[in-house]
Amino acid sequence: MKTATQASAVLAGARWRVWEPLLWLAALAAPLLFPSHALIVNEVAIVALFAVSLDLVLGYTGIVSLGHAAFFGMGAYAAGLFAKLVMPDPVVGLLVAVALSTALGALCSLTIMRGTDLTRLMVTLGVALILGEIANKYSDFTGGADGLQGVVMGPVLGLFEFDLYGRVAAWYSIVVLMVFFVLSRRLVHSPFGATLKAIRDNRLRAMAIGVPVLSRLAVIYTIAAGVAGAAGALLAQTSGFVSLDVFAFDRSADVMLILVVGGVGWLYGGVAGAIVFKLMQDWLSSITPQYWTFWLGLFLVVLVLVGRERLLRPWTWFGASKGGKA
Amino acid sequence: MLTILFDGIAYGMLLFVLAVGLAVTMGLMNFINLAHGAFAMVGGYTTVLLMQRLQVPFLVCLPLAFLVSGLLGAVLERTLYRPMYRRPHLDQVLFSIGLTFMAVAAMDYFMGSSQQIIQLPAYLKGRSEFDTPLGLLGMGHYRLFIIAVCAALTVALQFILARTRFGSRLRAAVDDQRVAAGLGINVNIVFLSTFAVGSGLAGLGGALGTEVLGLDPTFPLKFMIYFLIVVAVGGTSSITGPLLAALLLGIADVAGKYYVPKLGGFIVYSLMIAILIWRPHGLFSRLGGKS
Amino acid sequence: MNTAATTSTSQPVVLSAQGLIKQFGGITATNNVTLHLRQGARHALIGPNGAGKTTLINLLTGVLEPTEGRITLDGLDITRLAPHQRVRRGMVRTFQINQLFDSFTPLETLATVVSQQGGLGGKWWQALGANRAVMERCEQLLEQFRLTGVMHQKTSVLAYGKRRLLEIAIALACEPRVLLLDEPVAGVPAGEREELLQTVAALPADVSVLLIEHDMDLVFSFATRMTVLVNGTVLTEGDPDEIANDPRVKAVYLGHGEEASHV
Amino acid sequence: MSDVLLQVEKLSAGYGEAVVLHDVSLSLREGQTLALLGRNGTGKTTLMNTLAGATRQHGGSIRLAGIALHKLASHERAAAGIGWVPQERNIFKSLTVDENLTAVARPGRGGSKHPAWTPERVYQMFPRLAERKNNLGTQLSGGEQQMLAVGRALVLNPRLLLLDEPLEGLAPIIVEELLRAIARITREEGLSAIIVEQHPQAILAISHSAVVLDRGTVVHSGTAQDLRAQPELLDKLLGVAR
Amino acid sequence: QADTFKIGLILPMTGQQATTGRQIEAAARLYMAQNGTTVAGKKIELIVKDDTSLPDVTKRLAQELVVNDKVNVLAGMGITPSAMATAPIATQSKTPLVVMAAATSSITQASPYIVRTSFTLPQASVALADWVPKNGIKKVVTLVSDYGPGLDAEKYFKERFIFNGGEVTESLRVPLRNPDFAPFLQKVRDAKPDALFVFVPSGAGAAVMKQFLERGMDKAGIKLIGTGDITDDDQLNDMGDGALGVVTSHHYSAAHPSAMNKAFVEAFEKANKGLRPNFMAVGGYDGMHVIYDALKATKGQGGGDALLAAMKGQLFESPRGKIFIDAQTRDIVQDIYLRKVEKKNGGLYNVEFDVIKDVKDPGKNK
Ligand SMILES: Nc1ncnc2c1ncn2[C@@H]1O[C@H](COP(=O)(O)OP(=O)(O)OP(=O)(O)O)[C@@H](O)[C@H]1O
Ligand SMILES: Nc1ncnc2c1ncn2[C@@H]1O[C@H](COP(=O)(O)OP(=O)(O)OP(=O)(O)O)[C@@H](O)[C@H]1O
Ligand SMILES: [Mg+2]
Ligand SMILES: [Mg+2]
Repeated sequence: MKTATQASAVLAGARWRVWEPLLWLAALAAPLLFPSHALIVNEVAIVALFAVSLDLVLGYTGIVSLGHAAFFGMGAYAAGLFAKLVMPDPVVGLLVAVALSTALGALCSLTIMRGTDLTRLMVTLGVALILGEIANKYSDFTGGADGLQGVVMGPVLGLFEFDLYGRVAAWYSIVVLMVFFVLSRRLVHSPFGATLKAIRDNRLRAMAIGVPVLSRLAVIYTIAAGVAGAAGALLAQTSGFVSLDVFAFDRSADVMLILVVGGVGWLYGGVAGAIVFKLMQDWLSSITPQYWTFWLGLFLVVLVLVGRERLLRPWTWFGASKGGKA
Repeated sequence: MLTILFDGIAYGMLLFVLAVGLAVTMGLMNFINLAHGAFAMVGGYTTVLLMQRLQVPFLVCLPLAFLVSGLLGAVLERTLYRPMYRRPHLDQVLFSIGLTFMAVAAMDYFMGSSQQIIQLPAYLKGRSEFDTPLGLLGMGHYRLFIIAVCAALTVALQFILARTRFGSRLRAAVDDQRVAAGLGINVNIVFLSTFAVGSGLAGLGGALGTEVLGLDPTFPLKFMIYFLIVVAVGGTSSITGPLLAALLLGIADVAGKYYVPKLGGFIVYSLMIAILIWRPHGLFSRLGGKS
Repeated sequence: MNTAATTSTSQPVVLSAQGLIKQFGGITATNNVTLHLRQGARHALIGPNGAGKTTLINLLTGVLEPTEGRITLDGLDITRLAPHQRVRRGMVRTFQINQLFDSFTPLETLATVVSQQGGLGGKWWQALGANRAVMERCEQLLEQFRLTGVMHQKTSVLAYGKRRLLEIAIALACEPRVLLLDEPVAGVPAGEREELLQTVAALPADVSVLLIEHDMDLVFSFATRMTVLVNGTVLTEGDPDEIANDPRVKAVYLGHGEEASHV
Repeated sequence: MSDVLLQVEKLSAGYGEAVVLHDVSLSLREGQTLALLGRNGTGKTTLMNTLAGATRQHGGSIRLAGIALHKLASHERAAAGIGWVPQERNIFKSLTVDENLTAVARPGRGGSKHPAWTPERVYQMFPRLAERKNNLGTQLSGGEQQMLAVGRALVLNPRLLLLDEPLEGLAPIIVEELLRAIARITREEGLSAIIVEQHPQAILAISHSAVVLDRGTVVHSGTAQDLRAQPELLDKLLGVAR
Repeated sequence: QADTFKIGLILPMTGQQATTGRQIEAAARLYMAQNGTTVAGKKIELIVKDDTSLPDVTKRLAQELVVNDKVNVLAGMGITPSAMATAPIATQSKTPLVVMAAATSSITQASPYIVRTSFTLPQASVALADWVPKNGIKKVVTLVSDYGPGLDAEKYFKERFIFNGGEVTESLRVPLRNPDFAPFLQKVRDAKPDALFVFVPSGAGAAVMKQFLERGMDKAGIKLIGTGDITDDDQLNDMGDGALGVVTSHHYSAAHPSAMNKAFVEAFEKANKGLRPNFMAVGGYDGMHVIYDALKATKGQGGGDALLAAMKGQLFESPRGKIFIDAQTRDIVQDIYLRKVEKKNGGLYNVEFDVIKDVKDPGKNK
């Protein structure tokens, strides 16, 4: 009896830690505290949401995707076109974008059932590239390579107009990020989430305890697609512009880097990665607009060589480095 | 149309030379080295510098490009790559992308960001045309040269991997370093030489490709997708797989663009997806092995 | 040790394989195998190395698809059923080589299995540890397999013996009606083997067990019925005494008997 | 007639910082077999791995026919004459059975009167493997993997075989055959062997000497016959049941 | 704060468009070095940002420059989508946006605050379409990169060429990222036109040129013509003698025979390790000129609207010749030259041999 309660306490990793609400409060306060950086806050929030979505498939389920931009792009174009052609309300547009990218995710989930990491990587990549080509071809509709123009957004909830400072945009994105984060958090700590991790760790065994592996893969891929679509929609709505590069390989690759920098299989990993990566990129490129990629690359290399944990704990740099190898 | 077929083959073979080193490191060493293109770029720039600054003949530049990239690969293997072998794949991705970023920026710093152009010797420049029963066949001499180099390479690699024990010793070392060493395989040497050869091949590919694909500091990023496609479609367990995959992609790309230019990139990507869904382990992977 | 209800041929057949054939390329690993597992059976499957025992289990559980033949569970044809659906119908197995969730703790592992078993696997809005019944069942399993002490350690760092116990605990957590054990005690220290099998023997009498094992002491103390597989085909079937004295079995498998009980 | 082949003195070794073996000494003559016994987790595997160079050695010396083995890297020890069968078999999973053998094979040493071990000879000993020549390592049954692991050590043409629980997972009849084969090889071809086993009776019968480990140190060392004749001592040394 | 005048220059400084950014930045800095950094009592400050050619980043950077750095003028814009994405910011914040590179015709319509100092593709291609039929070329195949500027080039060349009695037998579009031009060129070869009209982003131009020669198309009697992008001054020297004789139309050549240009080229090469300025550089150089003049005209007092008003209608001498900012369209009006690649002082240059005066952007006539 006692162990049972004790055990459930441990498994209730779902319970919120003290620092978490504080963190989110801080996030919400950020646009006020650093009014001049609201725009980068907005961008970080969008990328963080995108990374959280990738974490659901990559970190929690072990599906390697290099084409996550497919859903991001789908969400972006859906939101952009919806605002342009139907109505300018952001929240409705967001919902429509999420719905459409979820549908796309459901369709694409058929392609990831078979194969190795490498093949999945390529199939997902191919899907994103093909969508990009389609958007390019239907340029009457999407604006093609020049981008989709004339996206004018209405005020959020009919109350808050997007301002030039990007404050409303930042709040809007943070709130959306928070909503999806909380939902994802529930999901990964649930029995459902546990079976996903089980699939990631050992597919054969997961099957042998009765987990319907393929349908689980399809479901989580579809959900993640919806979340990625939300991130794309946020980008389209807060920038009032969509261009073909939302589907680009670089975007899929960047979000993967961001997630891995922050740490996979940990929802805050995506958020942390987005903050670190974006701020570092912004900072470096303002110092040396030409050669910042060098320093960013150096950062990645050092991060891997030293180790994520150890980089954050400088006091372990000396001394413990001996006896590593067996 | 024979000319189109010929062009496709040459293009495919060029892709193969560029990607085969990756097939070796990724397929045989199980190491995801996205910095592969950076070694190719080094080979390309080596050629450009040698030709432009020192007037070294093109044919001499090729082996030198191989050597320089291979040497660089060896040095990096000893210093940076070795601890990475046992890391998770995602860390390898991060690490090698980081290296690529550094290489791109560094190359930009030293060589400038514009396209580099080399002048081929006259004997590689021309083009011969033949009237065949199936129509006119025009063969660019340089493309012919690429095909010859690639064929020679394939035969050599195939020989090394199939006829010598090196291939199986390498795979043994990848499967289980500790036990392989305990059974007398010098794991360090095996890895070092494989990595160096893989990088060298990339360098050779870069040198060969400068003429056709162009060369600028973004080369490693621009062509990363192509390398990955070749390796993924071809499977990573043999040399012939990537070769056939590269040929298929080369021909499909060239022919697709010739006959249905409107469809642009669709052909290659759709073909890739179709193949991978049909044969998820790549076209020509070893049988069996459920994973 | 034959405490389990003796199964007579009067018991209904739960799991049966009819004319199973499995070919790998040119190799026929399973060649026309017909096998009936009766309710409450303590049935052992023995045979030389490479006879096709593991392959047979893989076929029964759906990890491999048979080239030919039929499998029925409770009279229902399950030949083409996905592995997880067979588990839902009560057929559970262990693996010859441990198959564990390395990043989980034993507690998490069992909680996941028990939730999945209890039909909660698709629930995403409540936490894994929130269900009381699930947690109590976990606690009970942990104690039964003496894993309570290590329940918060990551599986990947557990000692081999503990990992083996967890492997079997997982199978039992699935509440099997039919349990297929593939060399469950391999790698378990000699002294602890019997104890482990006792947990299995103590399962409810209506649970049917198929055991693969090369340790003849254990097999003979456990099984009430035995099938001998050789080169993918059934050589013979019978009760332990018949098998032990069958000269053909001695010739291809048991040897001269000295080794059968090297104590 | 037979010289000391292996001389281990005050060997201590372990993993990382942890020291598992303390001051282990033993010696073995050419053409003889040593049974290495001990309860679970007492360091038997660690000792074998240390001889093969796969652990971290902290002190002591290992000499094989006069060669200072402890100074050699792991891969050089195979050349010096060690043939290792690791406890978990560790078949190279992406190589076929045949490649598993050819990848590591070494020519027989000169001067030996007996035919060298080649993949063909291994196939004669385990016909089962010959039938599965082109299977990948992962496509073997558990027992077949065990046979391959033994064969793979033999084609190194070693002077000293290290067999770590070679009988686990093998059918009783193969166990018998393998034990006979080991006895024959050591007797006729002058190979030496160290065998770790859970069932002491089985190997004491074919061994010349025996060493019992407990908590990383040698607690008994003598002839196999003596130990076999004293079941009570065996019980005391190995504890529980056996 | 009050006595600095800030120019936010957003350019692709890394990635595939990096050369564009480098040329423009170098030119802008050269202009400042030559003309001093204090104008009308204000100290000019140039803030360079890298947008990596991602329009959403361009837009964010522009927004940040406007709200944080309080820049007086936005400038740069390497590619069309970047300019398009930034246009609303210019409008909303009433900040003039000087487009120095992006060349799709419609850009200036995206915001009333946009002023362009580069060129438009219709300008260059229409000029060529006028010249070509007069020189014995009747049948042409067009080959353009499949994106905004490419489509502009194709459309305006074709229209005018057909109007002038020519015939466009085929119009090919190649993907923007296209490593091998072989199949397209082979198609051209099979079509046997009198000339091939090409527009590809500079950089890819060299590849087209080489493969054109490799395929022996010059020997088969096909002429290569195009906008100046394919014989970009930046790379012309490396292209080798095969480029000799190629005819292009463009608004700028480093070999433009004017005293001002000579001085410009010399100074530019000196400041940049021998790098030859190309048409991007001149766009940046003139962009700075426009900004400087507007600042002078408003005496450092006016806000965005005043600056904009002062930019409209400017007429001045640029290294490329006389240029004029059309007050109505805010687009550049300039001479378009017909040039032929020739060897001069040991290097290859686009040598101008004909000129069409005062070309307005034909895209605005509709
Ligand atoms: N994927 C595969 N491809 C080819 N052959 C295979 C494959 N899997 C198993 N085999 C072969 O099928 C035969 C039966 O193997 P199985 O694992 O069923 O034997 P087993 O009876 O369990 O033996 P053991 O007692 O040694 O575990 C073996 O000879 C093996 O080599
Ligand atoms: N890789 C390792 N890292 C750290 N400690 C280890 C490692 N492998 C084994 N040990 C520890 O070393 C000690 C001796 O283990 P070893 O495997 O040598 O025992 P053994 O006698 O072979 O046991 P068994 O009969 O179970 O095979 C044990 O306490 C074990 O926990
Ligand atoms: Mg088996
Ligand atoms: Mg052991």
